[in-house]
Amino acid sequence: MGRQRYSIFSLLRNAVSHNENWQQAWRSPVPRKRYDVLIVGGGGHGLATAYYLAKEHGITNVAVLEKGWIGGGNTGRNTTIVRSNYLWTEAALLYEKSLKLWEGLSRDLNYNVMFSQRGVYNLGHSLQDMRDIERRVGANRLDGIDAEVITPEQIKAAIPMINISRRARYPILGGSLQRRGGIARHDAVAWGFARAADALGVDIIQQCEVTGICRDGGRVTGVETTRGRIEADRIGVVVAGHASVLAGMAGLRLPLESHPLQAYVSEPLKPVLDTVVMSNAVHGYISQSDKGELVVGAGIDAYNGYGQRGSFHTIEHAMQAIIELFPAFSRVRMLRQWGGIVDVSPDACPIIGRTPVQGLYFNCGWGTGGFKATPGSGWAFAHTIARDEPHELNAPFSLERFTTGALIDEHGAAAVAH
Amino acid sequence: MSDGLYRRHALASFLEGETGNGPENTAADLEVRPDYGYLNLRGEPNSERFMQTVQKTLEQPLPAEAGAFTSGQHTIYRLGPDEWLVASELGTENETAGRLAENLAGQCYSLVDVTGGQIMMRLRGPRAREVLARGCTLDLHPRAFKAGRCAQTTLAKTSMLIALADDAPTFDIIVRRSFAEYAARWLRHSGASIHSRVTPVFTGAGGNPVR
Amino acid sequence: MLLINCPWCGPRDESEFGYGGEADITRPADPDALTDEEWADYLFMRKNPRGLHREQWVHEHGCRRWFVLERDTVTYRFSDDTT
Amino acid sequence: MREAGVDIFHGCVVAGVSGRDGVRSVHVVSMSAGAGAVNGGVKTVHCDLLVMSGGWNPAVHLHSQAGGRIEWDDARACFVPGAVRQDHVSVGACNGSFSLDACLEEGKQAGLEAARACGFEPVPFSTPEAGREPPGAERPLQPLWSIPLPQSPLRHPKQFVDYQNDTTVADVYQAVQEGYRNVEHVKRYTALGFGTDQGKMGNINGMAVLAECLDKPVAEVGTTTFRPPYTGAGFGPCAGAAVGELYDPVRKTALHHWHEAAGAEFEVVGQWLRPWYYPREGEGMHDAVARECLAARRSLAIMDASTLGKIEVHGPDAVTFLERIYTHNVAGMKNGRCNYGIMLGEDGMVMDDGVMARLGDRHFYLTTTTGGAARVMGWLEQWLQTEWPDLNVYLTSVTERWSTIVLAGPAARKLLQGMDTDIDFGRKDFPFMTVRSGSLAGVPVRVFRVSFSGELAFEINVESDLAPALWQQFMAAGEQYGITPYGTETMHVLRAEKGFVIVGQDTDGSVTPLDLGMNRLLSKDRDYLGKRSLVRPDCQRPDRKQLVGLLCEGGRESLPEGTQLVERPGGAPPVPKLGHVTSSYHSPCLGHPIALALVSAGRARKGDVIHAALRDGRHVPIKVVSPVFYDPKGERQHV
Repeated sequence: MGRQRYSIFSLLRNAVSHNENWQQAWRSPVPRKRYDVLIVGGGGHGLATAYYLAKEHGITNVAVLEKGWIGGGNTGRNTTIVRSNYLWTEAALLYEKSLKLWEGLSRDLNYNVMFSQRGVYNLGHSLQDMRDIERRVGANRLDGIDAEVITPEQIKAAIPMINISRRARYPILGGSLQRRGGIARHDAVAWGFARAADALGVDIIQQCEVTGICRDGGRVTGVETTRGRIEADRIGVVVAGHASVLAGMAGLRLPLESHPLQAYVSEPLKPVLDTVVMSNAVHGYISQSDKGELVVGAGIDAYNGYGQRGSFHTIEHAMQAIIELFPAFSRVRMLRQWGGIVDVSPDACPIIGRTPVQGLYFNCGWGTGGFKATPGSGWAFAHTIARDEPHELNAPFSLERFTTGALIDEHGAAAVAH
Repeated sequence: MSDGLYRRHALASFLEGETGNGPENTAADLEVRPDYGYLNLRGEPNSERFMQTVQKTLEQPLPAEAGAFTSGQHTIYRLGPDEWLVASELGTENETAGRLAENLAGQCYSLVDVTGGQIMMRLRGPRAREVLARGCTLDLHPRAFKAGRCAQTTLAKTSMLIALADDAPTFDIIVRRSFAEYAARWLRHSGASIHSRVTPVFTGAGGNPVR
Repeated sequence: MLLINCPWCGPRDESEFGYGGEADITRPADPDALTDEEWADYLFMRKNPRGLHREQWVHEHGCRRWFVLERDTVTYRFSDDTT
Repeated sequence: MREAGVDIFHGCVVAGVSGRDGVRSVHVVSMSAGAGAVNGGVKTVHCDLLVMSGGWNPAVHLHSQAGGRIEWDDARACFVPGAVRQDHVSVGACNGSFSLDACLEEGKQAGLEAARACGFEPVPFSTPEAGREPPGAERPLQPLWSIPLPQSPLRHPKQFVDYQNDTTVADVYQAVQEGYRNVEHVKRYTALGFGTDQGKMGNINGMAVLAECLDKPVAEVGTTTFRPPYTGAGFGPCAGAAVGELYDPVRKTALHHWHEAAGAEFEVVGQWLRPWYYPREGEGMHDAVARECLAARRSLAIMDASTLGKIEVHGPDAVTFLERIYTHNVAGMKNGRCNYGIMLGEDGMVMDDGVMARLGDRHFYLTTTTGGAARVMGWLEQWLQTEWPDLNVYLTSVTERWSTIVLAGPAARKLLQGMDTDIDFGRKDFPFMTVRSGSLAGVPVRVFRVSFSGELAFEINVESDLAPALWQQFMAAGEQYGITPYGTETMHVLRAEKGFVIVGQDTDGSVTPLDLGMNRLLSKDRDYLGKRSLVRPDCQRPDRKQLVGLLCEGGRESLPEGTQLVERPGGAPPVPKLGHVTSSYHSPCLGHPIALALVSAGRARKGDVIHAALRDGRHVPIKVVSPVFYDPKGERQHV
């Protein structure tokens, strides 16, 4: 049966037939005994990896194993911000690859991921913030990434509700703007990749938890799951917060700590904020979803945690920060609040590459910034698995960097003594 | 001190902005206390020699338990297992420190004069607990925090040493000097939010923080 | 919100504490004798378990003492008998 | 009601509504008791309002958010609390107990248990008489998730499930048909339960409809997550008082009122407000800073440096301890000696810097950066307590106890010698990089002869309450030398002229002491924190970014701080970057702009011309030079 394409015509056709003829977006197959490649983790990154394995490398005998339902981890729990304005060239090029993929993603997948390039503002509140912004914007432009330094007045003109008073506790001294940045619909990203991968022959297997990684000598041979043993010579693990747990199954330790990261949304409002605003100094991120909800990202809780919840004072701080930036939002009500688990590496950059176990690949450590990287991460990870060597885009993100000291320190560059 | 030299309280500017001597019938009064001399003392609590020497020199027992203080010529707060804060009348701390140093010679200890590094406020009145509880993470219930107890804890976004002097209740609050204005402002705000005017009043010599 | 039992001050609100990560990581006695891999292991590699975790806390806004507690990283419950 | 003229249709349901702009009529059909199918018999009732009433559902939200399990109860046709994870109990309606006497009894028992758990012995009491209902008085609800019409659900007239997001029974069926079968997928695909009621009206119905569609028991379909809060919570109340001036403490020095009165502009540095510069009538920042700089270089200037972190270290093992933290030779320091010190993270990167003074055999005094004060104190305590508890050392923060007044300029010594003091400020008795204690203008002080400006300078520590008085004495006594207060901007210019770094501005957490050219500060014959990391391959690369000075070729252009540096103009992106400008100022005393930068293999490039890539697309040629622009031999600070 040919794959149904989504279009205005299919919408009309199906409307006439009472929507009774829509096909499943993806199948729910029984897992086979053996695959060429197993992807552990059915989030955006895992599904994207499977899709690009099939599309770019012709490897279609692939299964994605998801312990719950696809997109149910960090893919469905983030604040959906997409940008590529990172300081270090290594990071910037990886995220820029991702942004370029975002720009054609809905068409490529034939699935509307609602990518909206409404711009991302990063605010500066101190002279050092402004030096850092100048440095980052300059680097971005040399890397071929759109970036601008803007004044408080320009910020006010673009975002009328923001408070640029010089008398604020941490007044806004300026900012950077990446116009190509924006937001996307997180669930649709998982579903779109799932549907497109499925169409290319990938098996998406939900409710299938990996409980062990089988090895023979220094090689992987398969996994044990709640649905039985599945064999493969190549296994890509991309399980966001749980990377250390999976690594433990293969006898490895990773330079990661898993922490709760929280977010919340308000009740839906009329359109008041048509861009994304981020502030590191007062620590809050905010945008308005297409449903009208204000989507707010809070800080990371300090302690290790797998509980998908954090402490309320973290939410309080984010509320305070948002009210500092947007006093009018003081009267808005929070409707839902949740937490995800992020695995944070020492340099706040991901780890994408081989491991000491042959045929076992890890893609993890995205910390708080994984969503924006979804297509690029999958693209690079697929390359790494298909060729058994990293693409030049993700070569700097190997595990070896922690031994040589060649960290890509987005952390260090952002917060140090003054 | 030569002519023209004066002390200036950390809250002097803040108090200049305050009017009057405070309202009547308040549910909680806030007094800005005059400065004390403060000594930070560290030493081995299991050393009887150390404990004896200090108590003899100060002519006062050191608080034996965690979170306690003793009153006398000095007020001695126990800050941690091996740390005490000794508050004395301003101007006497030098002499006290000198005596301690002399008597403790040869022992392992640390004595640091931290006068000027913090200020004391006194919050007193039937609703004082409420005023504090809005920003203090400590359990202030009378069952959990009794007269004679002290604790290092937080007040909104700053730290404080809080001591409950009596059941009025009277809370003595010691905050670092650069956070004093924030703390006083916060207490005033907290008082207002329970319809109580918490107006900082200076009770030092002549009601004047600038001497 | 965690209620953390400071061995000196007693149970206090989480916001009074600082978190120090995995406990029992001993600094190598002779770092110069280590290979780069061994040094990286000490510097960066962590157990990060899903379950019981021995971890360091400091009562930052209290007595400033460091101590070790065991906590379940899923339920966030502290084991009772750790010090 | 019948007598009042109200029609009652037993065993009937509404199967449809007609009307264009509003309700005009409803279609009533009869249904058998099992609710399996409608029996037909349509009756049309004309009306303009349709009101619905559903059953009660236990509010299991809090139970669920506390980690408790939720179980489906077939008899009551609702989800009820199951096993708990934390110490909580559900009673009354939220436990699925809808009768008054059950509510009272459960409440009483739970209250008694809670009291006992808190250490109280409750006094016996009786609950009010609820008037026991006869058994079976309230029959369980007969659930009706959707009207079982004969045609396929996708062809039904609209049956709304979520009344806020207009999700219908057909939407749920269509979601399943398209493969969105998990309850969370259905929720997210149809927007079921995303309204402001948080699904309180429609979620259970929606899940039951999904169960019907999947032909599974409701229990197996399960619920979506109950996300807090139970009902909308205002941002404002959550933020509390911490907005505006109470958002974050504003820390002010003991001299703040003086700076304000002097018309200073302030810079936000962490929580602190520091004087940035002191404009006089008609002066802009540039003019004010030029005037302040020249005063320090030519005569006398005064600055409030009280925000520096200050730590006292006491104990017999102080030297051992500090040698493990700092990189320089601590043991070799004589009493009364000061040293510039840096500390590294275990990753070898520069973490903080400051002055270390030895006040006695077992007694040291440290300063930290303004922003690093708390972090450094915490860092020292952590190592002391967790790794080296055997060391006998005590640390005490004295940041707030001491205010620090800097007197800088050729006239500094003359000023101090002219005041009432027992300290010998003479060149011989009080050499550079030493400390003296004594009395000055009648108050006890500690004076450090260190210099962050490159001039003859004294840093006077005085008890904070006395700082305003001493400052005013200096101002009065310094009038004859044209004493000039200066702020952080001038401090930055003066130190940049000397090539002194600011940790956090000229470093960013990825810079080693080798990168800064501080090799001479690194002890070779002992270990210290971070030392091992410095010999990792990446830290030994010859092309690492190193601290250098930059001069604009012939131009008078001041480069914006943060500007990226490249080999030559042009090239396709990504253009290789050599580094960036970390500090950039117009130097009033040299008469031209100067800059500090981190440049790849910078020390080997001295004399080379590279280019600054400005944001407007221009490339400015610049020469790589030594980072020390002024008085390279350091003669002025030694006078």
